[in-house]
Amino acid sequence: MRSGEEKSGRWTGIALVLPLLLFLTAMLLYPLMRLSALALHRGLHVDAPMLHALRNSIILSLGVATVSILLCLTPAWALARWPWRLKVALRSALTVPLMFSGVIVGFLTILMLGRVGLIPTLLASLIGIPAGSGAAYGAVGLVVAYLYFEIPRATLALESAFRDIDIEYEAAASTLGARPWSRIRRVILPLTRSAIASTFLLTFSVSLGSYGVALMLSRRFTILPVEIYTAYTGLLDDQRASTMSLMLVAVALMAASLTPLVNRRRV
Amino acid sequence: MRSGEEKSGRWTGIALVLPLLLFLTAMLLYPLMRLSALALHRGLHVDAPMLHALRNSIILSLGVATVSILLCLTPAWALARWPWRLKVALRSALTVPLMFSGVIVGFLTILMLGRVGLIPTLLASLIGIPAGSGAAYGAVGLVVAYLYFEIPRATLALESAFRDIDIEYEAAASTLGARPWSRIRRVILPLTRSAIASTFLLTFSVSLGSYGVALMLSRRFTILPVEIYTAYTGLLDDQRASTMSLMLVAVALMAASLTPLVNRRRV
Amino acid sequence: MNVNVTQLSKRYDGDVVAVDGVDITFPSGQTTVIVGPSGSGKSTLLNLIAGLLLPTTGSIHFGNRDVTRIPPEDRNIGFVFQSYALFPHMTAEENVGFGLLESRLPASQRAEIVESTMRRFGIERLRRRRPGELSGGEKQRVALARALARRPAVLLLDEPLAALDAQLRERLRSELKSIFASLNVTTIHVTHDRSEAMLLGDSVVVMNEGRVLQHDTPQRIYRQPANVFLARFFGDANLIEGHLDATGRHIDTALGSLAVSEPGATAGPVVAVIRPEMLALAPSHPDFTVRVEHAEFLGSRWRVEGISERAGRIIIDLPGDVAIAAGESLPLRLTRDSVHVIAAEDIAIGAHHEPDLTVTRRS
Amino acid sequence: MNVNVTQLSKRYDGDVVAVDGVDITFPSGQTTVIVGPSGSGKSTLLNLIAGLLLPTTGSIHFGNRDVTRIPPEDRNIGFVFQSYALFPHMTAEENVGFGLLESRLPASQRAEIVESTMRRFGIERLRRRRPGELSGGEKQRVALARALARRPAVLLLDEPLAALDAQLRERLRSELKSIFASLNVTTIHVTHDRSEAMLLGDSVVVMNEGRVLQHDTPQRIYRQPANVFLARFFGDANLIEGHLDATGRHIDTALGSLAVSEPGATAGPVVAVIRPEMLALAPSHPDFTVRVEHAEFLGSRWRVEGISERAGRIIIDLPGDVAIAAGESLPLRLTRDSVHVIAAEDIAIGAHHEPDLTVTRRS
Repeated sequence: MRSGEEKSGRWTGIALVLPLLLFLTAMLLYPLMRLSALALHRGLHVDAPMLHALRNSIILSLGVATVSILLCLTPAWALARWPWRLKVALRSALTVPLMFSGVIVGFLTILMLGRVGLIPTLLASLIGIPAGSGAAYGAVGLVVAYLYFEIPRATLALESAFRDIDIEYEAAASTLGARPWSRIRRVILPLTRSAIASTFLLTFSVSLGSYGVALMLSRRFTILPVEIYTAYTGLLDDQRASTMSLMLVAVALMAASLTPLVNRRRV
Repeated sequence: MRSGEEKSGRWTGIALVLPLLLFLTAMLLYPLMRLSALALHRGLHVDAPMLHALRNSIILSLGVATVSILLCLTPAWALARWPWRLKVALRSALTVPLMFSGVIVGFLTILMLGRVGLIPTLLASLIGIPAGSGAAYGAVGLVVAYLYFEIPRATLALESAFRDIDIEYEAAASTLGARPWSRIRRVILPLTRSAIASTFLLTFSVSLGSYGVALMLSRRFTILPVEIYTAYTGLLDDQRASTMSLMLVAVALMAASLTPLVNRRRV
Repeated sequence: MNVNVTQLSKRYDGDVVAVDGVDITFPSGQTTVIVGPSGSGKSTLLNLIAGLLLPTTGSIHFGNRDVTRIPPEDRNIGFVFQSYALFPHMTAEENVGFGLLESRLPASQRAEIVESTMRRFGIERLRRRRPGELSGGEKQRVALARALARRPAVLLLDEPLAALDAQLRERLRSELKSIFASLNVTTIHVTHDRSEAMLLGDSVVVMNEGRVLQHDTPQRIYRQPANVFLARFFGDANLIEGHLDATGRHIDTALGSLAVSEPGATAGPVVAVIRPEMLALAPSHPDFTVRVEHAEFLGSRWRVEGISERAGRIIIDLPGDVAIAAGESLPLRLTRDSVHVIAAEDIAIGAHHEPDLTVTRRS
Repeated sequence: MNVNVTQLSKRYDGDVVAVDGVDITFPSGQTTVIVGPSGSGKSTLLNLIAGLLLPTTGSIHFGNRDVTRIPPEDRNIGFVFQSYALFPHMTAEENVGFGLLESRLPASQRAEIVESTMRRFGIERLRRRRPGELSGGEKQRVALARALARRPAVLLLDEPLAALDAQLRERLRSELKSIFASLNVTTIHVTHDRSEAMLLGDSVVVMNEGRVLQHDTPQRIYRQPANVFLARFFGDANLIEGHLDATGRHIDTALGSLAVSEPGATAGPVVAVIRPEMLALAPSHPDFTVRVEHAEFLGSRWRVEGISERAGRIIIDLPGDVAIAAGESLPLRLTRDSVHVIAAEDIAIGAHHEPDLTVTRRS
């Protein structure tokens, strides 16, 4: 802090940040209180379909997060370490799916897995039966659709974490006799552990909240955000919608509160 | 690149990135071709409501991006420059709205601006008429709802850009006689110009694609993603949905292609 | 214009005292070098003088003007940062001209000043280059030109040579020396490098732990260090314990009775400062003999570490054209008639101060 | 175990030749310092020897074993990085023990080796500390201990002192010297600092632009530099043009006729290398006189730049205890009976090589 304004600085700073604080209060605290009031005003009511949707949401998000991490670790590593020009193009291409609207992602998924989609058509011509037909509308379709935007997100996040690790650590390990697998296990993974965990939480949270895609696809696999939408717009049941919203907020907040924990362990 | 694997490295690297390339092909190229085929198979058909929705989408996104940048510049600057512990808490709080599901954001907006929302109720008790009642369901509601997740996003992106600027540039400018406004104009803004432009494009793209929130709110203000959803699920009109999807993809790709241009100018 | 700092202190959050009640007068038009180990408060002091930090207590005067609470932009200073902090979005020319933008000079006159300043530093060829396209030495010249283009009353430099490699540093050091000589600006230069301090300073301020230990000419600090810290900080020194006699003119040491160069201290235990170059080979009439432990060839000279039976470990500099090997016996004499002594009360200062060697001592 | 590199070249993409057909034998158990300006290819050469880079052509042998294509983990080396590259997620102890994990030693024996290595470097107190909690000097010791714990056949160091500040660097330099002396390991040390090279090397390899200019003892390189680049690189030198006579024993120069220390070169134009410390004050019988332009006090000595009417600019080192001022006239004599000369064909090498001063020359 070298700007000749140390003394007055703190108050100027607070004044500048004040709009942000007001925004957070108005948009975060007040509506959450209203939400709680709505959910509780005739006593908290939680039924089996709600819990079922909650369970589905968590399973789906955990699954998507796990699969994304597993699929993206090595490509991210390769992207971070090899000095190609191609890399820049690839990185730009990855940002494209992130920019697409959920409605388009849903649509693209249906084109892949829907009744006349690529995969069922291919399978039909290969093994004679239209296997997977309609898969777009169940859990499989959801996972594929979510991977559509989670894979680019996870790859970009992991790549930036890997890039932050000085390549000299690997060089040092190899001069100390460590073979490639041992370098990965003893040096690279420990150094990126917290980045991997953060990426997992990020992927999980995004999947948990997504509902635009699900709204187009999920007919057999109920998840919480879609149920909230249905409760509010279809059944006009405010209390039911509020209760499920609080459940979703609670899970999201839990995931959010894990993030700093994970980062603190970083050395 | 110091890992003793230079020669074989390139091919190993390509092999590792291959899954990513396949993913991009399968999920990006093929469905986009299908989309085009669907849109064109009975001849391209664009009507006035489509163009209206497109115009609305672009106006909304530009507006939201502009307002976000204007509102977030100073708080982001303050956050980046002042060394408080509070800052960390504030930064965490900002990530929370980003993690919420669109359906919850929509719900919270209704609680703020809806028929019995905070603002209309306040206005009613202050000036006697329930002004702004129902605002949640028009353009104003959409802007507020979008700001809900765009303000945190823009603040975090700008803050990280501001943090990357060495504070010594400001100190140098002040020892050279530049007063605060001159420092901002001649040093800070030129150095952050590309970061501001990137943030604008990011905010624009996210707003353009969002439809979960709009689906809950936008009854009087038609935007493209919602129209696509309606066309596909309500009217079961594939061609109409495909045509509008292509329009949306085109705008998103245009925004995406501007990003590297903006970044290249960075010194 | 003199620069005066009076009882200046800077206390950071958490009660770290970086600068602790410092009084210094920086003489008008001269170069004063502030030198000290890292953490001695020298950079903090410079930032206080620049106005980039505000002091906790004390005052700063430029001539008669109290600038203690004046922001940097109104102090009329030039500041050269260690990182140079050249604006990356501007060409070398625009950087040099930056300080003139706030002046009310017409553009043509500004361009003229930029042109002549750049010519003076031999960088007119770099006019259109951006900082990213400049080498370390070129950046340094542009930074100096930028700081001086607006003819500041005070020039402040914060380790401007530290970012360069050894050879370039030596060359630019001499260049800085002649630049300072040609300027008539009160210059304050901060460094951790003692040879840089001796070379560049008309006078040198030695700081440690936020305080000023000595402010004097380089020659005086080298020849008559005020305490053990200073004796060790400016070059190596053999510190020979002795006893000052009642006349204050002679000391008894393990190397015999030695004359004192500045008589008059109180009788009692003192320490004589014998620099390595004050000893020479004396095959015929040696004062004492050492056995060579290490001999390091430094080109122009040998740095020899020997053991004297009477006085313990002794460091000696000998000419580089002789042959010296570990184990041999060297007959030595003192080449001076008298030695500088450090009085009893100043021995303690710095006697046990060996930063970063705490570990070896503990083991 | 000798290390041999034969016709070793490294060409990067875009045809940058970093190392250009180098042949060196690094003698078993000795310390060889590779020194050169930045961009001379010295670090690339070290990385090639470590196996962190693969050569474009040529071969590397450790003893009789061809290791040219062997990965670093199978070369049995120890490498100390400039940044130290200590693993930030491990304690000092775990860092030191890292190289033993792949060995088949039982855990207890590994712990013993770690313990004794740490004790040897005086860092057993730091056992549980992480790299973030260590000072620069401590990190350097941990990095050395880590490299040496597995008893490598070859120890490679890449500017291990460059990241430290001047004082600490000097102290650790002497420490490294005694560590190298106590090891019986073939050691290759890379630096850009010529005094570090002279101090630490049993022999010194001077590189420039990817090639080896001279490989010799420090004394020989200082006293008998093979060309002008080397004469200037190792300390300052007055290069006096002269004409070698037919006997090959005397040269005619502007300072008179001088004897040649190694007779036998071909008659014709040569350059005599006269180091600043080879000149001394001679009030009674001066060989020549200079007028003082600059006089810089360096503590133990004065560095004087003078102008001789006959020979132009002359640099002289004089004792620090006299008083010298610009403008005065100094009577000087040469303190050696004979001088080293550089033959005609070697004058050109480096004669116009002044990195980073291109700008001043152009202007």
